[in-house]
Amino acid sequence: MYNEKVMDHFMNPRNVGEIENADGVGQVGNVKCGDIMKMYLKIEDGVIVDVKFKTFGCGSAIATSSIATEMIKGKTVEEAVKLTNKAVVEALEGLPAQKVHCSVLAEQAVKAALYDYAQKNNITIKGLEDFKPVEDVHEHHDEDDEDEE
Amino acid sequence: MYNEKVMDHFMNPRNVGEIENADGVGQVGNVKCGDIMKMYLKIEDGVIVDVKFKTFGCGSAIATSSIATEMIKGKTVEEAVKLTNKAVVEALEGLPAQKVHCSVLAEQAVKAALYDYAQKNNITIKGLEDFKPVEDVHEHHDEDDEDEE
Amino acid sequence: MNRKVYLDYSATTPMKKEVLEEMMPYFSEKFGNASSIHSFGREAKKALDIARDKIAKAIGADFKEIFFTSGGSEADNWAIKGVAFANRDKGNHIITSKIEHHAVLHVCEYLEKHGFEVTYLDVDEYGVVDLEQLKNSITDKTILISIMFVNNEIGTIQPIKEIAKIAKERGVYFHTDAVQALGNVPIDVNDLGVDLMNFSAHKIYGPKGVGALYIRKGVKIHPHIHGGAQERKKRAGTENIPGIVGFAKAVELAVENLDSHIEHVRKLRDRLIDGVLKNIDYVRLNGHPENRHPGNANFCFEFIEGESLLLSLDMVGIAGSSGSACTSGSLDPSHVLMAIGLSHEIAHGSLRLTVGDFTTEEDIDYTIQQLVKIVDRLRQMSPLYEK
Amino acid sequence: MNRKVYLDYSATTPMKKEVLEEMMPYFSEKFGNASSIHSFGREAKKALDIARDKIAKAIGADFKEIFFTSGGSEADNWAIKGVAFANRDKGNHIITSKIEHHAVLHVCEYLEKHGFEVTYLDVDEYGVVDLEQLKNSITDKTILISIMFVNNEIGTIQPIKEIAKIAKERGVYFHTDAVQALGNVPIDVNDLGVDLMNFSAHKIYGPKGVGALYIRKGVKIHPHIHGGAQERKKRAGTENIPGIVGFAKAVELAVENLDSHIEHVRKLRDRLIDGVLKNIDYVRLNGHPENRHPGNANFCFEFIEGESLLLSLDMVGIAGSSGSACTSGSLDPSHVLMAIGLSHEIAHGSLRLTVGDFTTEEDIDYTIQQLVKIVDRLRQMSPLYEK
Ligand SMILES: Cc1ncc(COP(=O)(O)O)c(C=O)c1O
Ligand SMILES: Cc1ncc(COP(=O)(O)O)c(C=O)c1O
Ligand code: FES
Ligand code: FES
Repeated sequence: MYNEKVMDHFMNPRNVGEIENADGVGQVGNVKCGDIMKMYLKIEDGVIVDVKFKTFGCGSAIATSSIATEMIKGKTVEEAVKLTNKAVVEALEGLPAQKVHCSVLAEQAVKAALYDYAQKNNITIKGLEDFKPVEDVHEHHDEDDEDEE
Repeated sequence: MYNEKVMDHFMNPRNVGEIENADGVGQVGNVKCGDIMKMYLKIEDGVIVDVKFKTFGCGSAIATSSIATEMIKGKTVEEAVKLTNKAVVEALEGLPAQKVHCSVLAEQAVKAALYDYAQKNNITIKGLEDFKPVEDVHEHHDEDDEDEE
Repeated sequence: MNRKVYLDYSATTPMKKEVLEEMMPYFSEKFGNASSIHSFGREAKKALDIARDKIAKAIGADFKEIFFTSGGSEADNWAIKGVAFANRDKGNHIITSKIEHHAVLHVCEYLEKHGFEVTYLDVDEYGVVDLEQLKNSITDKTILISIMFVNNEIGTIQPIKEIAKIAKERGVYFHTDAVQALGNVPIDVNDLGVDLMNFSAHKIYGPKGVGALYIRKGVKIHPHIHGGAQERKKRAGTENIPGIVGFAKAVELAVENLDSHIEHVRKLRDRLIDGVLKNIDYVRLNGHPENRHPGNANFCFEFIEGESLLLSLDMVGIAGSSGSACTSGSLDPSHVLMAIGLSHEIAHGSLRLTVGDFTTEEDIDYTIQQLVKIVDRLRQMSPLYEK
Repeated sequence: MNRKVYLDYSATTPMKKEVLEEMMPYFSEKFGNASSIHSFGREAKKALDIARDKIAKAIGADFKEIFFTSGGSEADNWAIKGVAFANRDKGNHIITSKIEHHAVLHVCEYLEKHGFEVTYLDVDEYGVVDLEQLKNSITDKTILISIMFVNNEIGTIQPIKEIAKIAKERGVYFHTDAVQALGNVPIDVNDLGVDLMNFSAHKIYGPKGVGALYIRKGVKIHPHIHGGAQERKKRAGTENIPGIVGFAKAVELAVENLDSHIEHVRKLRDRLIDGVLKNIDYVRLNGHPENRHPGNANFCFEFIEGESLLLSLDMVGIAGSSGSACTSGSLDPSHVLMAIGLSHEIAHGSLRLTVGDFTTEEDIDYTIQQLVKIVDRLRQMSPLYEK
């Protein structure tokens, strides 16, 4: 179901944990849907010097959180905000079709944390002007549903 | 499907053939249904001294004709007219449910031949006063048909 | 009597050794449920995917267009009921032929009781459907045409490509029952242009209880069994992995060996037909003289009745059939033989002998020799026969 | 990591050696079509009759009341659609429960789109249906009650006998899905008083792709697959003889060994439950404390999510399930856990471990030990967990 890279990030997730007094904290997803991702950023001079996450969710949610932290660590805020779920999926060398949405959660978590950082520091980050995390990223139906009866 | 006795009468039918100048000839069944039984009787002093048959039909039709000839040979006309399909089935030690009607054909063939004898000799045989052979003995539906839809 | 000659390959076939070998690991070792996410489940899912892919490739279809069923009959039911009910808003008219398998005909009769109208096309003396009648039967209420590829009794092959063309021109779905075609004629769903096509594994040396329905992408059809998400939510039920794996292997073998199989059975079948026609009087070969299933021979022997013929053959170890296996419960003569215009009395004397991969020349010669004797014996007993 | 521990016996089971042995002759030697009248066919028919008889006897039914299908899902579909449409003139109301298998629920939803009304009964915190609500739901339009015998997720056993009594008093047909019950609880159709009951072979160490529907004599039901005359004209299709023979053997073994099986799995299952509850915090056992499937354990681990738990278990060779196998394609939490009143977040952390005949004590101890580690690890990662 998942490829080796995904399983590696799932079994050995990078950057799990919390950052005390983080400069930006973002949480997305909701318990009802069975996934919550929480992202902590330490930002110095516009550069993400540290990042940690905690995730309640499926294997893909954990793997995408893990790789997303790796992808933004050391990057500038401007670079990090450009992280797309597509890039996350590519970095993981693919996800099953019904699990692609989990990568959206990771993208959203990063953005939410950056937005929190922007709010706290009273700045605006290009691309995050009117950020609002999506509540439920799941498509609760699949491709074939429409022709079911 | 058929028991040994039936198979024996089917494979080695007794009294197959025709009787020239028979005293009574009866034919029942019809080609449409796939069975015709023709029975020839030689009767002397009210006793069936010889009997032959020809049958176009299923295995059970052939076996019942065969055993029916055995059962009436040497019998008086009065005894022969009492031959029932039930007796034929019993003599054969049973027939599959959907094949019981074939024995009716055998009974009818005997009766038809006796009736012909009576007609030719201007006599009436008790039990055959208003004989009329059934045209089609098959039930073309089975027990479960009614609750099909 | 010890000799056994099986000449009923159109009723069912023995499973090939290679098929069983392919299935064996999936009974007790790789036994997982293909819907489970653990390693046992993934192993099963992988086998399922590979099987589906093999079958898709074998008929030129896409992986997603193959749906597994429990056999040919279920697939016929699904194709016809599924399309009928899903397209009820577009019309209520279905066209089929008089010589379809009962799994098609009885579904059509069922639909007639549920507001559908069905046209049963005539066939000519060889069992070929009348394309003009087909064209003239299509109305703006017609939603489905269902015509079988190869007839199971008389072996006649229908002009599927032409029918598909007519259906397409008129915007009508076209289903063909290819249960007897698979492994006996080349099949490519795109070349043929069909929308739905069904198969059964046990007719091609595969396992009983497995079949498939090809559904062209975009065809509007209702799911058949509601429940779990199997078969893209269209046909619920834990997948029969060993059966499906065996089916795929059987299809693979059938496609790989198509030419040699056809050559083998046709040669023996022709030897049988020649031998019978040469040595027995008052016999008729039913079905198309050329355009027919390579292993199928269907005769009518005048003056005798089918069951007694079959029984007699069985007594000398020869397994044949009168019409299709499924109708042997019935006492009516074959609807196919009636449709090609035979009289009742002749139709009653029918015998189908179907040759397969394990048939030998000796089997054929033995059969001819026995048939000559048996037919004569039964005719001697028949009140209809006058020498 | 080489150790493999299969704890998903409710999803499917490996076939037992004895079952395969029983099936083997029917693949390539005794391969006839049971509808054929020749010796090959009669041999198949005989095997079919014996199998039907064994299964009938095992549940106290009559030979003629057993109908073979391709599995549990097909039988559920047939039972419910077949009775619904055949009794449409008497009423259009069906009663079922909120915790049925999808093969029942999705059929009911389908029927709702076709003019039927369905009442979905609530269950209590243990998953037991509310008999008062059942009684109050019956109207003069009610034609069918369908309540499962043993739940596939949480293992709860329903008061089938009482439900049957209520149904009978009110003149309503009663169907029970006994797929998880067969082989795990004693079953006698007359003692229970049910009208329809269905089974699946692959849940009891038999082959996949075979099941049966018990239909009490006199029950009005439509045929399910139209076509040949098989299964008393109610379910067409060449019979899967090897599968059916294997199914019968599996049933025979299940009934013969019922007590020892129950004892074996219950002991191990209880060891598992005890171990988990003793060694892990914030865990909940779902389902009825006593009245449950002897091999079923269903837990909710707070603060973690089911799929990551399953994956982690899989990485150490342990096969479990979150809810039923068929729903693993879906991302919604189990409808059964929602019905017993769990909140979404707790329902998401569910794990079903089902013990079977081949499970050992070592398997259980290994599983407990691994679970402790995995749950801790996932909780350390969870934003919801505060030590
Ligand atoms: C309670 C219940 N009903 C029905 C089914 C469906 O059975 P099958 O997989 O044989 O279609 C299952 C198992 O999947 C089940 O657990
Ligand atoms: C043309 C045709 N269609 C359908 C079927 C039914 O297939 P199955 O026996 O697999 O249900 C058969 C064989 O019985 C057949 O010959
Ligand atoms: S994040 Fe919801 S399923 Fe993966
Ligand atoms: S006489 Fe008609 S079937 Fe036997």
